[in-house]
Amino acid sequence: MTSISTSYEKLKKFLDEFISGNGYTNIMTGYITGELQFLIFIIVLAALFRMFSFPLAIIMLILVTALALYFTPTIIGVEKENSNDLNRVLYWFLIYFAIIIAITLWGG
Amino acid sequence: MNELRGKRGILAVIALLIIGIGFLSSLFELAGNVRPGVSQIYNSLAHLVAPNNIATWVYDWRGYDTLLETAVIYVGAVVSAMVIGRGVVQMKSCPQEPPAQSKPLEFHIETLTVILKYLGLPAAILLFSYGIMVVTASSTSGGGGFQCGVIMTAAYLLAAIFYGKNNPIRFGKRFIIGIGAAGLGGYTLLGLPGFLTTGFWQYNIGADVWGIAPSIMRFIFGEPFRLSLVLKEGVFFSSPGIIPLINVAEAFNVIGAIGLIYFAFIYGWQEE
Amino acid sequence: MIEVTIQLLGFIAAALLLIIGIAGMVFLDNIIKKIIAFTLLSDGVNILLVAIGYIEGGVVPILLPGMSTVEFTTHAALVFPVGIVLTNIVIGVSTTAILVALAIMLYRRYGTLKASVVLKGERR
Amino acid sequence: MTTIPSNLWSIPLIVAIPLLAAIVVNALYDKRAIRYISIISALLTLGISIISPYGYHWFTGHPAFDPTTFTFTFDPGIPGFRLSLEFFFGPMQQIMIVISSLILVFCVIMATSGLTKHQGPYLAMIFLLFASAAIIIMVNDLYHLWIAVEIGSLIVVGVVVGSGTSISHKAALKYAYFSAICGSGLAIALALLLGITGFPNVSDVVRVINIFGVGGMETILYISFGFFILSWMYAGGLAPLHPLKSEVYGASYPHATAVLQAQSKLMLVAIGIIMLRIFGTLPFVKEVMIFLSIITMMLGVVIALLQIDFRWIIAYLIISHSGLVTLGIALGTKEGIIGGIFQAVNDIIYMSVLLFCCEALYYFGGATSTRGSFGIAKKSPWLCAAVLLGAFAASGIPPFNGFQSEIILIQASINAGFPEIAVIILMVSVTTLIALLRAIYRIFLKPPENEVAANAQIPKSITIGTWLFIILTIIIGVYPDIALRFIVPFVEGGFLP
Repeated sequence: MTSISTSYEKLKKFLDEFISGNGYTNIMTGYITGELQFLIFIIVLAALFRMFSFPLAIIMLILVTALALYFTPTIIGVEKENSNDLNRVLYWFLIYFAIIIAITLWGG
Repeated sequence: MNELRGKRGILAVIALLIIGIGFLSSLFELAGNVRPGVSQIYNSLAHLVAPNNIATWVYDWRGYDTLLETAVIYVGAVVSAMVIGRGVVQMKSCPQEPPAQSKPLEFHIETLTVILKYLGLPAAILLFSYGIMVVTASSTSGGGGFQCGVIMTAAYLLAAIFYGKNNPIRFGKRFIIGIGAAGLGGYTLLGLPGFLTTGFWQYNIGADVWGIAPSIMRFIFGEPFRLSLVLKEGVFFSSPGIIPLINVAEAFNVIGAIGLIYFAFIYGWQEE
Repeated sequence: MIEVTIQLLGFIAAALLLIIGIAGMVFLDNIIKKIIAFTLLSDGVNILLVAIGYIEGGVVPILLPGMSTVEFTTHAALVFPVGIVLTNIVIGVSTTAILVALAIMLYRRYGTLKASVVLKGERR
Repeated sequence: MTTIPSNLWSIPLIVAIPLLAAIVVNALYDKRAIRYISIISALLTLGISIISPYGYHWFTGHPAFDPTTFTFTFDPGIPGFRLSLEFFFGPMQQIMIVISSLILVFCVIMATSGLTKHQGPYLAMIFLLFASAAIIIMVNDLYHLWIAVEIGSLIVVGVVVGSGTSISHKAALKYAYFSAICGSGLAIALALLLGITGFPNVSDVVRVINIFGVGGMETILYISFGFFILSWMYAGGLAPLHPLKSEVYGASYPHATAVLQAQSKLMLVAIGIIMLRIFGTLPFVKEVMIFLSIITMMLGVVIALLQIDFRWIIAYLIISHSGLVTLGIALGTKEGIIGGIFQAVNDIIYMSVLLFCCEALYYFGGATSTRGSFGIAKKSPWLCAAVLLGAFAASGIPPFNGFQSEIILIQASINAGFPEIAVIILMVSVTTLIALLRAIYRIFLKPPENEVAANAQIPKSITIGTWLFIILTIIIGVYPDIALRFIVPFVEGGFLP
């Protein structure tokens, strides 16, 4: 598990390589806020699984929290996965579509 | 293409399999259980309008849908030409990178055989007249607007391939755009007579199955295309109404649209 | 046991075309190949529609002399699904034209048709 | 009680006037007359949508078939199978169309004054964009919905490529590519529904499914829903497609983005309500819709935080707020649907404020990057005030309209038993403010480091438009009933009266 300070260092290192020059601090605030937002978001999303099954939601919640904290900073991965690369979007599109079909067809 | 290699690729294949299995299993259920629904009502009323029920469906039962469908190909043409360079706009206050130049295609017509060279023009002319025949011969039943447009533009493309850029059937850009505008505009405006007399846009006043149009309009639009249908139950006097007119407008629109696509692809687009 | 009818065969053909089309659009990298895959997909939709409108032992929905209206009503192919095919063809033509035009322009700018090069993710 | 007309005069005009205007301006291409024709047509559309009464229009004038008595009727009150294409213009449609045509008016004025000469095709696309949006919100027919979605997506491509830059070409190709997949998906959904019910009219489909059932063919309904939701995703840029939709928003000119986002929200509301009506009773349907909206909301706002250009920040925020709209509809309760539609109205308004301000930045030489600091507040304090007010409205701060709809959405989600969703809505609105203020501080407030155009003249149309929409946000924020009295009757009286 990584503490917040080290994930800050990691992010800073990433950004140092990525963006240079003017606007550095400004972008850093965005990344840090985004990181925290995303962590809370996936935790809340895991909690929402209680609409299907309560015990599963608790397990999911613990699992997701542990995983998310282990993988910090997640925001770099989030940004990469949400890039506008056509093939990447197509991949996620296919996965989402399959999940929707699977849930509605065999879940209901 | 690293996105779909390795684990991701396998996951994507599994996702595709799930989609395919779900889709196929649903279709196995559908086979043999299709409900006819509204199609049967349409078919039962076919003899009152025109013998070709698909044309009646396209232009009468679903006339407004077909207007938008016609607009789709118009939009397709305008957008393709826009990509090539027609009508690219920039902010006056803040010009951005210069738009990409679109060069005309290069034709090498010297390599054509003599037969092609001398038979090309008659073939194109034949195609042209065939297109006119398709759209006019269908005047009593409707149908063929899109086909006519496609055939005529095929003649256009043929001429361009055989004779290069200075071919005998060379449309000007203003002419093509004008034809397209006249076609789609004509189709849109053909909704007006019905709108003004009955309140329903694109009411087929010539056919007037429900008898709500004034008789004068029925006379103007209906009589020239009146036809008698000899069926088992007897002779039905049906009329396609304004369908043939819409058909011609559709043909104009398609000629304009596909012609514009070909024009933009062959000649590129330079502002004068 | 599932009875194999012409309609079912049509459905299977449509589903196969659809899956091949989607697979082509996702897994092929060349933009032109992706566009060709789209035309397969669109043809799959056409076959699906025609097969839905199919009636066992039916006729084309065009009234010919000597037909009976009642028979025509029950035996003619379903006119709605068959008619939609026309629309789908038109939409396919327009979409293909736009896609090809965009591919041409991007090829002129980048000199390649690889989607992973031309349409790669980028930061703004 | 007055009878509802089945041949309402205004519906065809709302669609035909923009269509004809588009044809004419496209043919005129670079003449000066384009400006007057387009402004007059936009104003005409606005006027017609304001004064129009409510009712149906049955295009091509074929009546409904009453299966109980085997007769045909022109009375929309009698539940019969519609033979013609049915449009409905009600209060909800009215407020949506009025606001989008108001945006259309300003967009047309800005485009004709700020762009170079050959504007014909571009303006034609903007008119058709409005027409397709108006059609989609009014239509009650699956087949027509499909055509309108398809033409809408092709037009979006046209609007985007209008600028002719390589970014716009790439964005357009990606978007067109997905329009090809998702349009075919919608066609498949329509074909399957047509197969099991036999009817294209949404009310008829719902009636057939409710009365006769689907004869053990639930699988087809599920698959149809799966394909249907693709078009929903792509019309509004929901979760997996959000990078593409935001690219489209960011790559087009801001005045066009204002119309684009209005169209996308109208599509979201219309398709969402149709999906609820047809599939709402199936298990897991609402859950799928809720999850899609939540993911869209959060991803949109998180990625907006990472952007370094004002245009792209707004683009991702539009996506994120589309998630708010769909969330309300996906909840499926009356309160939720009211909140969702109200959020759509508010969203269109305050995002337009921000986009018009962004358009004004083009007159300072395109100073939209947050990497530089331009000190524009000193040069144009009113613009800075406007953009701040727009940011406050977007982040749901009380005297503005965003607050009113978000509070309804929060209440709706708590009442539906999901307090977590309320938390996420709050997070979205707070983060919206952070994301916007970051950019506003850099571009407007920070002392200038980079040079911008010294005496930039912002056209009056942008100033008037911005402040008009700001006044609208405040009026709706203080008296939400002004908008709610259009939306509530629509939801309370069943989905169609």
